[in-house]
Amino acid sequence: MSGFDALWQSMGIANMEWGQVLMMAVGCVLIYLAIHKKFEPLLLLPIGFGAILSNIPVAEISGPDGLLGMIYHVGVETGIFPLLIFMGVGALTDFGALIAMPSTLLLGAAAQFGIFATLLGALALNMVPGFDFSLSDASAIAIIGGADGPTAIFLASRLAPDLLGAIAVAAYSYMALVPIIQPPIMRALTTEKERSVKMQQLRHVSKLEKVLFPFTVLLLCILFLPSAAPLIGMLMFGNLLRESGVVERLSRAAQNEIINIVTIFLGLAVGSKLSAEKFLSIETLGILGLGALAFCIGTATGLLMAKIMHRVTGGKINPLIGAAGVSAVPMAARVVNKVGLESDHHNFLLMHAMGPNVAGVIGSAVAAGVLLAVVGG
Amino acid sequence: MSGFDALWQSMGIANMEWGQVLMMAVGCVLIYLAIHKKFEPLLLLPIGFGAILSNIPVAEISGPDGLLGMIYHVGVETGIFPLLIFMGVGALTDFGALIAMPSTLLLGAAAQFGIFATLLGALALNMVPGFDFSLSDASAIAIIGGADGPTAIFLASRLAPDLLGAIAVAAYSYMALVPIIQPPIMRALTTEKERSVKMQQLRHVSKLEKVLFPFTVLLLCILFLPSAAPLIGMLMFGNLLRESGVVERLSRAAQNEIINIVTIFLGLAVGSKLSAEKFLSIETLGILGLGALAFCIGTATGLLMAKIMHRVTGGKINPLIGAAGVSAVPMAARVVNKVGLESDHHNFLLMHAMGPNVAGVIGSAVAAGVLLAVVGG
Amino acid sequence: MSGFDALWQSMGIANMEWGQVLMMAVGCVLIYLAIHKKFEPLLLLPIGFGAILSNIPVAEISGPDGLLGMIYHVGVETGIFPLLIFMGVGALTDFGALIAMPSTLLLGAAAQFGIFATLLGALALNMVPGFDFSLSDASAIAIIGGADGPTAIFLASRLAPDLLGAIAVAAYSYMALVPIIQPPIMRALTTEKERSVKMQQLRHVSKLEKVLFPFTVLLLCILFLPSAAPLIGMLMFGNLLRESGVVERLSRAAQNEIINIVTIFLGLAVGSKLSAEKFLSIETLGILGLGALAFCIGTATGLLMAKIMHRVTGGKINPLIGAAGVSAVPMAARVVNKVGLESDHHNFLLMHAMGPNVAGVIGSAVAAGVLLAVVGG
Amino acid sequence: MAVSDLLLQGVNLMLLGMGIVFTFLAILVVALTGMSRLAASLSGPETPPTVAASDAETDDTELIAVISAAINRYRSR
Amino acid sequence: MAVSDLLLQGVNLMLLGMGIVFTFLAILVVALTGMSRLAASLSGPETPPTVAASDAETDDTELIAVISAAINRYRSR
Amino acid sequence: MAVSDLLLQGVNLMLLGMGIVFTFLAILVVALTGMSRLAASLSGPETPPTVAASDAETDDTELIAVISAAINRYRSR
Ligand code: NA
Ligand code: NA
Ligand code: NA
Repeated sequence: MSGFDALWQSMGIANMEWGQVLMMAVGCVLIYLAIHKKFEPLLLLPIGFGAILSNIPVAEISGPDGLLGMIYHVGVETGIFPLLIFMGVGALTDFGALIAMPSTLLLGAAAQFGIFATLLGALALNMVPGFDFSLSDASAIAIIGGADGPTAIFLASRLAPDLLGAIAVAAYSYMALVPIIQPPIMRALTTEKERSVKMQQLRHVSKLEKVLFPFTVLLLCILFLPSAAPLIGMLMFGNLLRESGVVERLSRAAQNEIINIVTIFLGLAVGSKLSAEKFLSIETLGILGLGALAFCIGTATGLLMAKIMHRVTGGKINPLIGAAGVSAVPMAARVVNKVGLESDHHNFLLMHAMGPNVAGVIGSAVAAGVLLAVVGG
Repeated sequence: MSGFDALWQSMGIANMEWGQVLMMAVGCVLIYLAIHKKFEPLLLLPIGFGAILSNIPVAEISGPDGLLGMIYHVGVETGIFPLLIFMGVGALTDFGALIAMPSTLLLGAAAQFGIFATLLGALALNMVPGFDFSLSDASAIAIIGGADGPTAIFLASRLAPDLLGAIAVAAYSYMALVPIIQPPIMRALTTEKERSVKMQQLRHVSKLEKVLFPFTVLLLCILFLPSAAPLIGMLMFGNLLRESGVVERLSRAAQNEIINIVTIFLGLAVGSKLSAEKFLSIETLGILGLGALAFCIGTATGLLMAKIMHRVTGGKINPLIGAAGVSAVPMAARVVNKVGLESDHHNFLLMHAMGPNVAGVIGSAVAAGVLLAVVGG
Repeated sequence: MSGFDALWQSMGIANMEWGQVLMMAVGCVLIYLAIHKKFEPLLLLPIGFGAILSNIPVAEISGPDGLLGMIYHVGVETGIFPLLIFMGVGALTDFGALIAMPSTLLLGAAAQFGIFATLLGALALNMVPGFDFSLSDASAIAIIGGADGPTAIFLASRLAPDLLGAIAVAAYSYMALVPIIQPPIMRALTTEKERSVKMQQLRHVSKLEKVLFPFTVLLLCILFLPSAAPLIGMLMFGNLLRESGVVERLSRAAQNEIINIVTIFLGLAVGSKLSAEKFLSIETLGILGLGALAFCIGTATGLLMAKIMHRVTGGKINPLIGAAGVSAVPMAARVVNKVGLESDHHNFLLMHAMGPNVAGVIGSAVAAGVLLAVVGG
Repeated sequence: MAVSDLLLQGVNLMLLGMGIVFTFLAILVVALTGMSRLAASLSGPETPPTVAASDAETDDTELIAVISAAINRYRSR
Repeated sequence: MAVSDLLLQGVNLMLLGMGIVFTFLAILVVALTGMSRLAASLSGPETPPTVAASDAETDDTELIAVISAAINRYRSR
Repeated sequence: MAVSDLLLQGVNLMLLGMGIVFTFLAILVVALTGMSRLAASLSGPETPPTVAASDAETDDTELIAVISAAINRYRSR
């Protein structure tokens, strides 16, 4: 009876390949980390589930006619999903701490050195047999050091779609690992005395400043780096929805409905890129290693710049806040606060760390713009 | 003056066909049932309105450039809408009762006999002149017996798009009619004594079990029936969003925003398939008759299986809960509860009926997978 | 080093054109009006920001692969976004005042004379050198007089996509200016005694009437003007979701999630049509002038019809409510109330003005249908 | 096309358009009046459902009143 | 295709289909039972998380109870 | 392309990239400082709107305080 035969041929166990089994295991690990360790669950849980679904034999869920394949095509290939997430991030972010203390932008800038050092590292890895990263690949990998998920996905979808799965997983994993990666570096590069520095309370920021802020950032972006305009434009649009005070409905939609819906779809779509042939390669190991490197270097250069500012300002800046420059909002700022409290139980650095923290978001979007302009042009 | 002439030619009364008038009347009846009789209003109201809109002469709203035509093309032809609904159903469903008493899955299995008996019935109808159902058509019709709207729409969109309108209308109508269709069958097939059986309280189900549940179901689906993976995968993804406890935002989005928005569009799109030439045919009558048959048979086989379990367990199972195996969540479980209360005013069977009820959802998704694998392959 | 050169070439200042700078300034003005003057901020803020984004040199955000270009293509070219907004407007609108006093429909009809007078005005402008409006262009411009944003965008996207940006900006700007444009005309055309007329309290409207209302309107639309069926159909569908009382979930989705999300995207997409070559032309000045004319004429003819009704009914109608016939819901009704209170501090006309106000929405949708049928056919 | 031709077309369209808009809405006046009568005759005394509906509304306003009152009481302490 | 052929196919499909549905769900019964045992052994005593969860639920019901009580009190004045 | 060539490109890109990131954000420091001054001069004393804004916030916190207090009172009975 041909029905039986067709059915057996249509079963998963008859078609399962080793790589698929392994990738499903990877998906399960991501979900485990998301649920049990609370590693960026909003993204890693859908990514992990997407990895499982897309590796089911026969079903072709990540194929061109499969659900995840179609979602990827519509939302990630076009760049729409990361941009909408950026709009939501803008609507959720209060840039007040940055406006009150614009000099913290320099910390956000310094921390982006993690990106460019990693770029060099990725290219140097080509000397190891088995690695063959182009300049595009290396740029997409480097952006992991930006510690900003949607930026990484946006850039990877443009410069190295094949590596997108590994890059997104690395970016979100290390963002979740910030509380483990950063403190040792912070303690190693700062003295107890530096860590105990109390900072002056931030000045009040007026509503008008908050409304003018998105325009100021966007203006510079337009003048000097239009390749970053989609990212920074949507970030600032979301922030204007928030700060304008006249479009409460739209601000809520950007902060909730849109970002939640898009997060589900973005996660599933990224997961659909976790196929065995793309992910189970030596290159993924390289990407994971480089990603860790990127975070460490970014943290270190952020701290070093903060130490310089500490000197220049005659000790007004607590160097710890430099570590928040990698972005990973708001995790990195919380880590700064926690490490600061270890040295002085009454020293709350959270608000001061929010400045470099959100500066890091702008910094990595700028870095992404540079990479797009030079490499993607 | 040509304007006048063009205008007259563009008027509805100048172009109205009988079939369109009748189909608009069908739409009005569906809306009447939805509003006045509360027949599955969430779907039947948009379906009915879609039927009216798509039968307006000249306007071509269900044409390739019309609103409903585009929505159908994007959301139903691709299968995306039913799958998103399934995700939402998963996020809304507590499978605790099933986990506490897995044996009720057998009731969900038995009730699917309604599907396959109807398949045979549809093929047998070909002996009546005027009917010409292919194996695909018969399979799509049979799934009405699954008593699960999105599954029916998903399968029909794949196997028999021409019959989709009639199948969806039949599926949702009979789901609404469950409180009328089922009780007589339940009373006929059970004795007063059986109906009075009190069941043991369900054991407590731990959070870990609820988290592992989606993976268990998905694993079996992957191994044995990957053709059901899109349906079961999205159902289990939604359920994991719910039970993981770490992605409250996404769970809410799946349970509210996404399912509500998609329901509006799905209903309108299904309604756009209610055209006179497709719907006003003898085949629709056949489909409606077969659908009723499917529900009756499914109810009966569910009850019979429950009677077997009643015997095997030495009377611990109240056979009424077998009727809930057809799914139609949560209506069928409520009917069980109500009929049970007729025999004993203190016998609340609702929770016990929820087990077979949600088992029926899985059961009909499995049946859909079989039909897709064998017929749609 | 070619990197530097490529980078300079990729900078905004190296590629900026005058027209783009001016259009960004226009965008800023729109945002200023939205935030500071509260001019229809829900639309004008996204439109203004869209104008800025789409005029950024190099970035091509409104190009076929840019975010705004894709949103425009999917949502505005197809007509989907305005229709979904109409569904939301229907779900947000209580037509009770109109049902209680159907004769106010005549006020909504009279006020549409603003549309057709403007049509003639636009054609007459062709006598001025530099203007070259086709009948399609003139029709799309004329609909500004309908004082209804989504209707204007829908019609313009069908009849004159090149003018869409200017038409949408004019429509929403004048809707925001209603409190400034209308009162002088209202005072000029009515006597103090007329303005002091107290109207009888509106009768109670039953739930059944509210449910039958959408069908009544849709029926006439089907019979006589199917070209208006998409607009009126979606408006009435939204209203039925609201009034049916059985689909609370869907009604909420139409009133909130869908309309909010679509408004953001619609605004950005409309803004993407504000390019220098299209907007910075003498034709835009003409459109702005004609739009103001349209509002004034519509207000005047609404008032005059109300004066006739005042006479015919023996003074029962306060002629002021005729001004609300232009729609611009609910702004125009509030203006009527305010001007009425100037003459008599205890005369609240708000509810009586809501009748002609919502009648104006139906009236302009009907006018749009006529224009589509005759011009767009 | 000459402007005069266009204007002629425009005048035609204006007459036609206003004619249709007026006719349409005038018929709608009649139709709505009929609809209201039909509704009244269908629901007969009809008070019960209405009362139920307004009951629900009262509840709503009452809830708001309760909350406002609670807040005011709290503040006035 | 002749109706009899179709019917034969249908019977085959019915047997196959019910067979698979039953087998699948029967295996699932076994799998779920195993899963529950696994869960029980993994979490050991496991009471604490459950308690926490039900705590949260209690809070929720309590909140509703508080609000209802507040409203009732207000009304009964 | 030889790895050494790639690395050379990489070094160039690194210098260029960090240069631009730093320059961009340094200009932004200046621009934001200027923007804040502009804002201060535009709004003059500027206290009134701020007060209004914080008023709204107070209301919000007050509401939460009211509700918490109500719940506490209810529980403590
Ligand atoms: Na960053
Ligand atoms: Na079922
Ligand atoms: Na109007």
